[in-house]
Amino acid sequence: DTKKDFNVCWSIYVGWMPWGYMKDHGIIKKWADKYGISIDVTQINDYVESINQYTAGGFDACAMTNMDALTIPAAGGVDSTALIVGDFSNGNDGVVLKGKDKLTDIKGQNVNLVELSVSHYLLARALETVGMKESDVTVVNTSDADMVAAYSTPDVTATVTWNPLLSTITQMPDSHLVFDSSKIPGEIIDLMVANTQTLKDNPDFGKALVGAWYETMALMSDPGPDGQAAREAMATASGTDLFGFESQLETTRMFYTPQAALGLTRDAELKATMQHVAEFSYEHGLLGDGAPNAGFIGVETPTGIYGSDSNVKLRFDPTYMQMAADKQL
Amino acid sequence: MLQINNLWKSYGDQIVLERIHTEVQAGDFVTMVGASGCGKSTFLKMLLGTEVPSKGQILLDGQPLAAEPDADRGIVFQQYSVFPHLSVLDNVIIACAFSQSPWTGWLGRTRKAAARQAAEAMLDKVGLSHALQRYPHELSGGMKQRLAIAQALMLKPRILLLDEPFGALDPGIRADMHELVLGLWREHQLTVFMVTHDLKEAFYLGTRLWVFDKVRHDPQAPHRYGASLTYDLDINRKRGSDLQGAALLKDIQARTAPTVALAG
Amino acid sequence: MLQINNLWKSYGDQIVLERIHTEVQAGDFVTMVGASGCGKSTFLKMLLGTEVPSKGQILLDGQPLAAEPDADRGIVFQQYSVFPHLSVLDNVIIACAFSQSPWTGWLGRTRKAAARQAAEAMLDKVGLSHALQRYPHELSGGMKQRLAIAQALMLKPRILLLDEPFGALDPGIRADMHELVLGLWREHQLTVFMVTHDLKEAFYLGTRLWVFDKVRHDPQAPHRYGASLTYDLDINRKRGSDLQGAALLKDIQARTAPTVALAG
Amino acid sequence: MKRMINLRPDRSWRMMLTLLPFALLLLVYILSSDARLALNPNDKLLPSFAQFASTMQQMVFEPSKRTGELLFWQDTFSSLQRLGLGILIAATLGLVIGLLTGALPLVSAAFSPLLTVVSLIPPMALLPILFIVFGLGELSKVVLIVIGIFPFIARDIQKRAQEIPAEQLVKSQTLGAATPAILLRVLLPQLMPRLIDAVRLSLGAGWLFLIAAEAIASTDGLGYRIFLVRRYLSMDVILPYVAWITLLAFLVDWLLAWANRRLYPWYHQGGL
Amino acid sequence: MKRMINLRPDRSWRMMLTLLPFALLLLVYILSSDARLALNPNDKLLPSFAQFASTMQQMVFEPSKRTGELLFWQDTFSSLQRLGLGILIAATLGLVIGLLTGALPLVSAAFSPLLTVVSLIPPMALLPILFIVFGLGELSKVVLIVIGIFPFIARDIQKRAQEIPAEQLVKSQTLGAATPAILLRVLLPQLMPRLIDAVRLSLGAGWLFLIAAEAIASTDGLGYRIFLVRRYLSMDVILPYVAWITLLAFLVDWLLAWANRRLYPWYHQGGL
Ligand SMILES: Nc1ncnc2c1ncn2[C@@H]1O[C@H](COP(=O)(O)OP(=O)(O)OP(=O)(O)O)[C@@H](O)[C@H]1O
Ligand SMILES: Nc1ncnc2c1ncn2[C@@H]1O[C@H](COP(=O)(O)OP(=O)(O)OP(=O)(O)O)[C@@H](O)[C@H]1O
Ligand SMILES: [Mg+2]
Ligand SMILES: [Mg+2]
Repeated sequence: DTKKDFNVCWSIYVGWMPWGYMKDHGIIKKWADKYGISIDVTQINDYVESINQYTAGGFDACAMTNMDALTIPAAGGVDSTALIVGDFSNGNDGVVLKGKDKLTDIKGQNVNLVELSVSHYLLARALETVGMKESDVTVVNTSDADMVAAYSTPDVTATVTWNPLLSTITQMPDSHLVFDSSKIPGEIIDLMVANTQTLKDNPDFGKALVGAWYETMALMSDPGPDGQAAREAMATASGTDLFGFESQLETTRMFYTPQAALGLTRDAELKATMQHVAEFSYEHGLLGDGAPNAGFIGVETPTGIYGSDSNVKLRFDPTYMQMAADKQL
Repeated sequence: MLQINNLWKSYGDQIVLERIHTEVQAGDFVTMVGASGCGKSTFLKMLLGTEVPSKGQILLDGQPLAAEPDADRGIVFQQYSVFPHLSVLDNVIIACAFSQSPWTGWLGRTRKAAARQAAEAMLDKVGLSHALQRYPHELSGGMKQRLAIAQALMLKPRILLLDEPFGALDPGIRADMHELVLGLWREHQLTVFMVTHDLKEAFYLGTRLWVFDKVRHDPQAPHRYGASLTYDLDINRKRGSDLQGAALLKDIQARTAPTVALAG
Repeated sequence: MLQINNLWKSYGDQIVLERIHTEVQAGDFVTMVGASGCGKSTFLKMLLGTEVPSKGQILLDGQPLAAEPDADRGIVFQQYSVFPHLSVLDNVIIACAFSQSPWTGWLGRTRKAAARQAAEAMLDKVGLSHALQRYPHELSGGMKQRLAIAQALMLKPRILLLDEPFGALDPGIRADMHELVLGLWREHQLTVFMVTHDLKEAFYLGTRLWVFDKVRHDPQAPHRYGASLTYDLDINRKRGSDLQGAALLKDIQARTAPTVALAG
Repeated sequence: MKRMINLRPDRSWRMMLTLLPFALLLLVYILSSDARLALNPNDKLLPSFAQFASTMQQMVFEPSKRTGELLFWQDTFSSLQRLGLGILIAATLGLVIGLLTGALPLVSAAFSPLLTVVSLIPPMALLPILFIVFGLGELSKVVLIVIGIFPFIARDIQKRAQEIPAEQLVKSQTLGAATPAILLRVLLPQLMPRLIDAVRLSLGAGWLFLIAAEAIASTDGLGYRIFLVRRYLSMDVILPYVAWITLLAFLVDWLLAWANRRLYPWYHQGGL
Repeated sequence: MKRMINLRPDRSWRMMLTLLPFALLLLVYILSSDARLALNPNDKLLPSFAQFASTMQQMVFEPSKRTGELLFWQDTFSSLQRLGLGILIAATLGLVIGLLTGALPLVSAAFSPLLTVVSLIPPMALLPILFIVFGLGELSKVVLIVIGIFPFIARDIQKRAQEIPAEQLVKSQTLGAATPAILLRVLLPQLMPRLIDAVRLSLGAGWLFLIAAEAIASTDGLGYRIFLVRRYLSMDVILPYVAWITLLAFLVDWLLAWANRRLYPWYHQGGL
């Protein structure tokens, strides 16, 4: 059924700061007005809570990573569409050891990270590269809000986290970044995910979001004073300054143009990435008790479906980004 | 006016009162004495309607007594009788307010003014007109009891129940209160029931003196039998002068000791 | 034994007691009466050491009195005198424990056994030997006061201070307590100071009766002047028989009314 | 020498003794901070007082570039508004429920056990459901505070209502009052000062829930700011904010105590 | 017809009335859950009772694949251990501080104001400093509980100590006791039942801080599990866990109340 009023939520993270900027500077309103709808953009500080709210039906779209999109809404039976592929982490997530500088030194240590998050996934992928398994370390669940403070205690010797926590931590004495997401490029993807049914019934909603996003992207990538002002606003909103924000941007592969985003979406690698993610999630019981195998939940990509095609719950849909590329919005 | 037929009261298997038969005429001043715990307060509570007889009846003008307190029966307790959050004047005005609008307790302007006048008159009578704006915590024990009496008399209840109203007062003040109560009793032609531990007081104030005591005893199971009315004396209003024989008095004292004794 | 020289006590600019001169011999039984708020308790507190005189001195055997309570001076209050968390027996044993090991209050086995015997003997004297294991909340008011007295007498203090010890008791029980206190006073040759509101009691018990009252008055500023000792009567031990003239008694009553009166 | 238990400091001694531990704490802080900063001048955990001053100077006096607001005052205002609203609602709800369950045996039979169970549920654990039901706007923050503290207030008021001597209820009935009049004119006014006491006792929890709520969904507020800068370990913001919260909590508590004494003198001077 | 205020339900009515609101809540839950599951059979927010049963069956009876433990019991055990230790320490600390500040004017002058200020600081906001001082292990969780509740207990005990009639202290001195003996033999034993009451009042906060502590850094515990599975909205774990926590809280409270009545009969039957 069609409707006029939509709710979108996001949480503070370098790749999603444009959503706050769009709201503050009326860009989202401009695009919503253009399609005769209204879109309310809400900032939620607790990332997991924002996804839970989306999954429970409180929001029509929400910013999240590919892994969380699979394990929370999709596994919860909410058919979701990755409307915008915003960026992937290219060093924004990393494994840090205190006093040691090789990844293999992690063996036998306690590793503090947000359990079952992309950090956990990154750790699993990192251990794979040196032939270790998760059972070689002990994972200690640590809330992201307390990660920096926790790391500054002698108890914590290894951690996996993301920016801006990561850069704060690596600046501390004797800290070594031994693995980061740039070694698995394109696997940790930041998305704007929308409810598939809502999107199908209200294509204008998708068009307005995508239109607003790429207008902001153009502004953000502008090297001139306008772009700098925009980036500075985003920096303060995330609690840092322009310098800090730009150093975070350096480790983020932003897709400033729809063409770039379409490149990743249409690459056959995406399907392989989602397979990795699904297998990791299955091993950790994130797909639910009822899941008989990693492919229980189907993931549709432009190059084919991974897993069960009768239970597709997560779709990478390039349609709207293509419209932006074609300047049809 | 009041008729009490074969009244019993027990809590669980403890029998407190048994086989009480009596009648009370309008205008009687009944004083009640008895050992501590023998059931005097319980008897008052049944008259008041906060306790229900286990057996038997209390009839008021031939009708069973209402099973909850109402404006027919006023009460003054030994303590806690007044509202601590209201000034002396408001403590009395609220009596009018409750009786005139039972649901909200609010009075309009005019009715409030009338109530205020009536309250001031009553407080004058009990000698509190100099303390209208004080709160109960600023009053002495005797003043508090006078206030409680003023409150209770505001509605001119047919029956006034007093449960050791002067037990907490100094002897001097107690004497003043005796005169006050006797005066009001005469003026408003009340029927009064008063519990006291002071036999002298009981003789001095009452027109009838009731003594509660156990007639039957079972040393193995003291709770098997309850107290009953063992004496019901008509007291000559020329008080004190002709007490009914020293022997009787001694007898009563012995039975109710150690809690009742001629003060001093 | 005790010498009191020009004693004054004031709180802020309120003068409570002024110009008190007197001497007390060992073995005196001093009863003290006076209007409420005139400073009787304050005087006791200075004897006890919990309040300090503003001017003047109290000398015990020629030495200034210790400025805090000690085992020389026992006290019985109107209320709160006993320890609610200890049984009757332990309430008395602890008196020995405190006096024998002031720092920890613990006794070894042998000393404890001795203390227990002494405590039982004392409790027998005050008539509590049937209630050794009960807690204070299981005692009546009279029993509690007897316990408090037993506690205070355990250490044989030279001076015993009693602040309205029987104010909360029924008249019958009060009479028993009088006999008890007089007995103990004679036996242990105590020096007793006792505050009471009951003149008859004061005459009956005391060898000396002190009346506290203001000699000077300033109606504009009642706090300007404090009370002093207005009467210091030697009372013939053949009590009651030869009260010192009805006129004097009336005078005392008038001055101290309404809070002091011959009970009844 | 008097017994320790009898020693009372006079006015100036008391002042000295009061300030002593605060001065000591301050000293310990300064020493630790200096030691850490000597090792690592960029250390963020224990900033120097100069750093506090310059950071707070910015937040208190300079409009934010992003919103043009004075952040510190904006945060304070938002938080106090939420806390005030939450406490007001919790107090009202607690008073009504406490009064009814305390005074009416029928209502008590139906709702007291439920109230006991509700008071034992840790509200934090039910956050997702709370947010789904009440949304993520201002409402849900206020609701978290309300849910966090109203059961405590309601149970306290219930107990207090039951403590009011039954004699007063009987007396009211002998004066002709019906149930509503007794509730409104006898019980309610006597429960008001007790309500203020209950609110004072629950203020600490109120602040806790406020901070928790602001950490989850909010764009301003004292708790939000602390949450936001926590990821950069900006103790130069966190510590002054904590001190400010403590001061505010102290002031609110003091104000309530003062109002209670002023409004209900009969309650404090011995009650009955 | 009697006044509402005088109506008392008899035994069976009371039972009915007590169960009624619980039954209603259950019904509302079942209906909402059914409605959501009809729309989306994979919905996780309000699982059916069958789902609860199968999930809890697994956690209670089947060893976890990863650690080989019975997760539910492991969580319960760890949490109770932390809570117990935290409360024990907080109670001891609160008792000592409350006793000393309550009984000795000198100590009170020095530490009461500090205690007031400490009790107003929201502990969550100071986590970073706590970590530095106490590390991240079990200790810091216990410390968070202690810091969260001991000021409340200490202030309560302080007030209670001051409420003990001065007459008892004077009496002890006339019996020859020095300060330590008065503290140990007169005040301390009388404060014990009051301490249990204070602990009961602070248990709710204790659970709150326990859950918060376990959310920060932990590998087991009831709070840990709730926060972990919140990541994928497993209400089929969260809701039974919340119910279990509520039940445990109820049991602990009841046990303390019972012990208090048994151990200190003189305290309950009117005290002095
Ligand atoms: N609600 C009750 N439940 C059980 N027993 C009760 C109840 N109320 C009173 N009793 C018992 O009934 C007996 C009579 O009590 P009541 O208060 O009437 O005595 P009383 O004559 O007024 O004594 P006192 O002179 O001490 O006031 C006592 O043994 C008391 O324990
Ligand atoms: N600590 C205090 N601070 C200020 N004033 C006090 C203090 N203690 C007593 N007073 C005042 O001193 C006066 C005497 O009090 P005190 O208690 O000695 O009287 P009292 O003779 O024992 O009276 P009562 O017969 O009522 O016991 C009173 O006016 C009282 O208000
Ligand atoms: Mg009675
Ligand atoms: Mg006195």
